[in-house]
Amino acid sequence: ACGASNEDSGSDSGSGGGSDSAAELSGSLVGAGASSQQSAMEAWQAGFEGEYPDVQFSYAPEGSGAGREQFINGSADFAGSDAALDEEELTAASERCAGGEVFELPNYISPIAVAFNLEGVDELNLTPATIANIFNGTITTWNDPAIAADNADATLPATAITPVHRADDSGTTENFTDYLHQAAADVWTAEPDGVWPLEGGESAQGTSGVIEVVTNTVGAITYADASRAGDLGVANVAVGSDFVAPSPEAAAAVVENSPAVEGRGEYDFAIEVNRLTEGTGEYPVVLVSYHIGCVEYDDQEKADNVKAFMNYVISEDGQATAAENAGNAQISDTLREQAQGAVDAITAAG
Amino acid sequence: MTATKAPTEPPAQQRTVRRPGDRIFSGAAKGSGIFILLVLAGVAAFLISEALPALTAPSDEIPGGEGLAGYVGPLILGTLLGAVIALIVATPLAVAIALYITYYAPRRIAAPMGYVIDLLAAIPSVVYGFWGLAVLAPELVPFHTWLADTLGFIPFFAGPASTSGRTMLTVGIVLAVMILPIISAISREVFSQAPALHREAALALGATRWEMIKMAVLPYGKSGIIAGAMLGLGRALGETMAVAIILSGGAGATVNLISNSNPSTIASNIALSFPEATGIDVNTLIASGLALFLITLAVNMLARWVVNRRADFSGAN
Amino acid sequence: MSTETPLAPAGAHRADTDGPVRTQRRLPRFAASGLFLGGLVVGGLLSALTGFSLVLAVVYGVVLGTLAVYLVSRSIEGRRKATDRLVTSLVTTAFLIAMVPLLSLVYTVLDNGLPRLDGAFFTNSMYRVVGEGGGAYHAILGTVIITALATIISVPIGLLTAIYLVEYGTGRLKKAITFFVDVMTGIPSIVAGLFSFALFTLVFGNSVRLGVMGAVALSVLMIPVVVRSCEEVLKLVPNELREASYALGIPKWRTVVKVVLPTAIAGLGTGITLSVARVVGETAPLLVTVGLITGTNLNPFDGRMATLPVFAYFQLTQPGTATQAFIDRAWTAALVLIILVMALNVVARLISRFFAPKTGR
Amino acid sequence: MAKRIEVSDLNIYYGNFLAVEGVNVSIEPRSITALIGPSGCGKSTFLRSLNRMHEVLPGARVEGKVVMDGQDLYGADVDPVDVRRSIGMVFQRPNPFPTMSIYDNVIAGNRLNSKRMRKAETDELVERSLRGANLWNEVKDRLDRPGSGLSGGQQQRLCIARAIAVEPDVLLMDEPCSALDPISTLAIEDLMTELKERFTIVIVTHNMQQAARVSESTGFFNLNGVGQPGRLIEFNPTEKIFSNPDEKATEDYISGRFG
Amino acid sequence: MAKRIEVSDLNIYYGNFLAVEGVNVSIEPRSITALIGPSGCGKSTFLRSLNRMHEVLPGARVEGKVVMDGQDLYGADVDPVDVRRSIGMVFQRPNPFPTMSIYDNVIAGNRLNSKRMRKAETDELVERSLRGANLWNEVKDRLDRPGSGLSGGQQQRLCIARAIAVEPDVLLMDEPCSALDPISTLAIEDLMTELKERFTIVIVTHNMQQAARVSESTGFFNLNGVGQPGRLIEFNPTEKIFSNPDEKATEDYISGRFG
Ligand SMILES: Nc1ncnc2c1ncn2[C@@H]1O[C@H](COP(=O)(O)OP(=O)(O)OP(=O)(O)O)[C@@H](O)[C@H]1O
Ligand SMILES: Nc1ncnc2c1ncn2[C@@H]1O[C@H](COP(=O)(O)OP(=O)(O)OP(=O)(O)O)[C@@H](O)[C@H]1O
Ligand SMILES: [Mg+2]
Ligand SMILES: [Mg+2]
Ligand SMILES: O=P([O-])([O-])[O-]
Repeated sequence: ACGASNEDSGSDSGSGGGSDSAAELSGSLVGAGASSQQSAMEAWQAGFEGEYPDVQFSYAPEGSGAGREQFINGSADFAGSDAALDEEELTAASERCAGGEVFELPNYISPIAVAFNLEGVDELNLTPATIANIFNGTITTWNDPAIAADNADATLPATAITPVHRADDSGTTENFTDYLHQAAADVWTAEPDGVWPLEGGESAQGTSGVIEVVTNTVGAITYADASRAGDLGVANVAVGSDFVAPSPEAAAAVVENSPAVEGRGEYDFAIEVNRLTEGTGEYPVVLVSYHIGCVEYDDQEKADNVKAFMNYVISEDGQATAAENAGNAQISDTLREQAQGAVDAITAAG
Repeated sequence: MTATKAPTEPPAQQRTVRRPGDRIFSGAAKGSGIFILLVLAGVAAFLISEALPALTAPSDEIPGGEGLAGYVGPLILGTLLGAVIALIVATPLAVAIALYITYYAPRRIAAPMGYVIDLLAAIPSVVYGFWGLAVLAPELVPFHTWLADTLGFIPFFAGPASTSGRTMLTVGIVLAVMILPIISAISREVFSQAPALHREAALALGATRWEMIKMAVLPYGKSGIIAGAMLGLGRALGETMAVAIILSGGAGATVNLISNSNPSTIASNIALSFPEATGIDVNTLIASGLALFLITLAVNMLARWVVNRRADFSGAN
Repeated sequence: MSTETPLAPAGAHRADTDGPVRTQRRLPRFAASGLFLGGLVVGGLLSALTGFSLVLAVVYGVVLGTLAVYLVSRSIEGRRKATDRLVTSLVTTAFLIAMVPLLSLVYTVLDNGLPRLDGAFFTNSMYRVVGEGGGAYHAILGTVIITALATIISVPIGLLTAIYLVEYGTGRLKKAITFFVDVMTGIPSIVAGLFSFALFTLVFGNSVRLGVMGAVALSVLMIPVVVRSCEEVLKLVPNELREASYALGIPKWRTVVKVVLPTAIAGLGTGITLSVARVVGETAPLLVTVGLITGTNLNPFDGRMATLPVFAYFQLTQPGTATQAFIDRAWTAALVLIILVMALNVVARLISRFFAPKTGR
Repeated sequence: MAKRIEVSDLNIYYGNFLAVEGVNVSIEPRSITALIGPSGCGKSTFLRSLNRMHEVLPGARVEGKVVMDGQDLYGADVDPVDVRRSIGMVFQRPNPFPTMSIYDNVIAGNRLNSKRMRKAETDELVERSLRGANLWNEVKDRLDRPGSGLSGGQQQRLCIARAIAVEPDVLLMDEPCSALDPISTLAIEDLMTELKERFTIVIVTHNMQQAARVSESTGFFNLNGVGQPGRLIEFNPTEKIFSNPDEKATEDYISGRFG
Repeated sequence: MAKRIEVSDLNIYYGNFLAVEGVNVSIEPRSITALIGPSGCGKSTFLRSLNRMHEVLPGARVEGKVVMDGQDLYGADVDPVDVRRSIGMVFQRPNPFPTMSIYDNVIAGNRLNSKRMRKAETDELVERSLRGANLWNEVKDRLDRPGSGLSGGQQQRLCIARAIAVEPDVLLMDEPCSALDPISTLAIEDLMTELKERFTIVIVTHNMQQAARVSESTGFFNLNGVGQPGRLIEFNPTEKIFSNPDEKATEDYISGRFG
């Protein structure tokens, strides 16, 4: 009687899209972690709740670190994380999973755009070194020869460059600095880190924060999830001899061709993104966000719920809805097959 | 004359018979007070126990690699800068507003005016954050440039002026707006209670309205103003979301208020870093929270000292 | 003084003349406003010289206008009158200055919040909503429940403590409580949230996220505000009334309940409203204790809940590709939050008007 | 139910300041006792110690005995609330409860002690008390209006009505007429004369005519100098005080007769 | 520089309530004028209208003229602040500024007018005013203590000291002695007699002996009933009022002669 009007009707129509097993699932499913995949998660959640209306689903986008921690200490059933578990975490996670294995599925892939606000300029070609020099403050005006060299057609004003970075600890920053660290090693010496490694400069909270600042500040430039760049200008990044624009396809392509991390479990598909790729149509500034969970849960209900959710996430339907809402790249069939194996393996102990 | 007697004679109150109702009620009142102390002790215990690992950790394990002082120092500076700007801007404004509403505004519009100002307190800090980011900061960019050009010789305005306006100065102003209703509501309350007896005494001596206020209203309301300012300062020191959203922080210690590199504040830094923090990072953040706690303690001691200095002359009774 | 001097002719007085009521020169009725306007106009022109900007025009104008009034009044009416006019002008200006951010905020919130202020916003939750549509039904109820719970915890404790401080407190304990309540006002909201989180984790273990945790966190923030504002108000109740009551053979506790509290009720109402307003928009502590869900959960003792500030925060900071829909929802949530507090204010005001001391004089 | 009050060796303190010293006096039941003396000599302080209102002030305390009909009011087992209920008080400054109507002010003493009374009974009590205070005619049409809307004199009479409504044994009055006009004063004086048939009344007054007019006994307080404690210099039948006082100081004070 | 005050057709309102109606009177310079009458008849209200303190209350206003030495105090070009500076006032309830020391209370009014006064000058002024109010000896050792620490009577004398310190032309006193003991009252009455050599004094009093003792002229206010406006029934030399009043009402009021 006290429910929202959409919730009552939700459970009615929900059975329409669901399978026969839908009615069997109940209880709760708690996820926590990366905020980067929040938009996609919304779509997955909606779809999942449509199929399994009796499952109490929640996902707290409190950050990857928080997600991993909550997964490890048991307050979350699965984590969303922009980074794979490190060794230490892996041990702890395995303990949490009754000594069993952990799955890590790269289910959310999204290109990071280098976005800027410059009147009359919608597109720029930038090399990794130029990007690094802009963000470390070496290049201070837009008409700098280093930029002009790659952009013969553009009319570059003498406007000062205001580089804007994330103020919070973020997976986007980690992936972006990892890219700079690898692709522009001689200019960018700082280690990859979720916290912006340089002192000073303009900073803002969250993806929407940096976008907001750049939108309001002429001459500003930042890095952000490509789907959120909106009206801002977006740079093409040098890959080999080409300049590649950020696109879901280009992002998915680079992930598919990246090597797996060595020495992980059977269902642990942590990858090492190939930032130095020279492949055509591959965009190396990409963020990969994982879903992390146990292969074996203590509790049958949990196992069923996680399994059902992951099934939906990697399904074509799930990937398509997410892409529509979040603008991310859909996983390739290869990745899906890989993931399906893991999802099928999820069971309850005993 | 009583010096010899007083110690042997127990105070009258101790012999006093008290009825059950009184005992229960005063017990409940006292219990509540003690409960508050316990809560505070709980918070302090929580802060100290969680901060301890960071306090004892070697300095290269603390984020930034320069030790706890190196990490927390700039944050303390940022916190104080923002809060002090807020207090300096807000207190005179709030007192003026309270005076305007109680003694200047036409009576019919005074009450709605007070109400409208109270509304400012109702706006959640997230909204302040986005207003500050989207509306105020861009508006203040020219002001920043002007400050850098004309007052650049003062270290506070050394510049270079921020191009986005998301500076400590802007944060201070937003915080001022946030604490304005707190200070003005309490000031208003005490101003309006300034006894007519004393106001009329002043007027009858031929005081103008302002002189009447100086003689009979402000002294009476002083402790109220200070109480309000302290509440406001508490809020400004601890404000989290608005600062996190507006401030372009993360720089080291600088008193430059108008550049795009600003020290962060303790509270906003906790909010920004906590979700992704693990291990010693968490302890470090909580240690910074402990520092904030100690600052509040110091500020309050100072305020109390100021208020008590002339307690004999306070308006009460 | 012993000789009766004839009235000084108009304008011939000196500021320090002793004597009868001086028919001293006064500025005509509208002269002050006229001068001020004049200053505004000159200020506008001045700013036009340096490239017109509205802000500069107003700044120059106000400064010049105030100066004009002060100087003219000073030369004609004397120092004291001029000071009085100066203060009047300053106080009024301060008030108007304070209105600027208020209007800007209100305009911003209305401008951005009105588009989604529709029926669906109040009847729908975000359950299974992707992209556009949805509402904040769940968050509105969540905020109401958690804030009400925090109020139920804070007001009795805070009010009783204020009563203790004003009516009973003596010696060290009173000093300690007064002091530490002030300290408590400085607890940053995020720390309050973490404290509540740690407390419940201690009792219930790790995974717990409850509405009541948020209420406890908010109470930590709210109690000192309640204590301080109630204390100030109770102190203002004249001792005469307490004595009158004692002299009727009324026990102290009844005196407090039946005489002191009713006399102060208007102020208490304002104080409590202020304290509710102080916490109702808190985001950070709810973020770590209550979290956010898309569906409706009305039980603060079971699981996560949605609240308006957190809802607004996530809508603003984590929008999907249909960005505008998220931003609209966020601002509307903020607008609803403000409306909620306004409604609260109105209720408090009605209550206090109903109970307030009736002063016929 | 008038009561005799015996005061012996009473010292009254404000913190460490001895305000009144060594009072010994016996106040007769069914009589009016007047206390006179210069300002600051401790009349109010002494009066307030009789119903233990004194100890309401922080740090205030007394030494000595106040015995009413054999019971020491400051005894260990005596509740000050009960003392005050049977020894009522009217103050120098009128202090009606601002939150209450005139009607509620009058019955405050009864109602706040949560005595249940039928409507008719309270109506009757209110009318009787207000008539007693000579206020009935002025307020009978606005009993539901706030008491603070009255003029000073009216407010004081309201306070008197409120005090007599609880029907105490003893009534203490601290300059109750200093804010009253002659007609009201006369009414109050008549009322006192009427009330003393049943009650013991102690009144502080600066008005020596009033003391002479209404009281049977008069006490003269004085103090030697600022910072010195006040003392009861003389306590005698009013007639004697005003015609042939024992003490020189009393005579000096009275003979500057006016007021 | 005492001043003559001519009041013509003065109606005084509180909002829509006509409190005092149709007062016509001429108050002589260098004299003491007493106003008597029952409580609530508008004495205070009338008195407050003479120095425009009345209009301080919200909604309060007057109709008619109050002319002091040819100048209409309610004229369009007259600043009420100036009116109050030259027509001082002492209130019924003592109201020293609680945040100021005794010393500062006395010179509060003077501080307003002249920013700079030499220390010796103010010291002299403070002593003179406090002596005038018969308070000097009691407070001379604690001039730097808050005025609120004094007893009621002392506080009132402090207020009188404060009012006379600014040396106004006219002094309005609203029952200034109702909180004073006889010695202080005597001192104040003496002071008034002294001050009237230079000042015009108007005093509201319930004490008819006081009126008879100190005043040259007496005005009798009365009202027909509650809710009716008060009126000035009779204004005559004090001797005449107290021996052979023109009006029956005055005689009735006076003949209930007492204190
Ligand atoms: N609350 C108080 N704290 C400290 N001292 C006080 C207090 N009240 C009165 N006194 C002091 O006690 C002494 C007696 O005061 P009290 O008010 O009893 O005098 P009084 O005879 O009633 O004077 P008055 O006629 O002016 O009312 C005075 O010296 C006064 O200053
Ligand atoms: N502030 C006020 N608002 C409305 N009515 C008032 C106000 N003050 C006084 N009155 C009314 O005006 C009338 C005259 O009151 P005023 O105080 O002048 O009488 P008074 O003669 O001074 O009486 P008292 O001798 O008791 O002081 C009374 O009916 C009173 O109720
Ligand atoms: Mg007294
Ligand atoms: Mg009066
Ligand atoms: O997904 P983020 O960690 O970059 O917010």
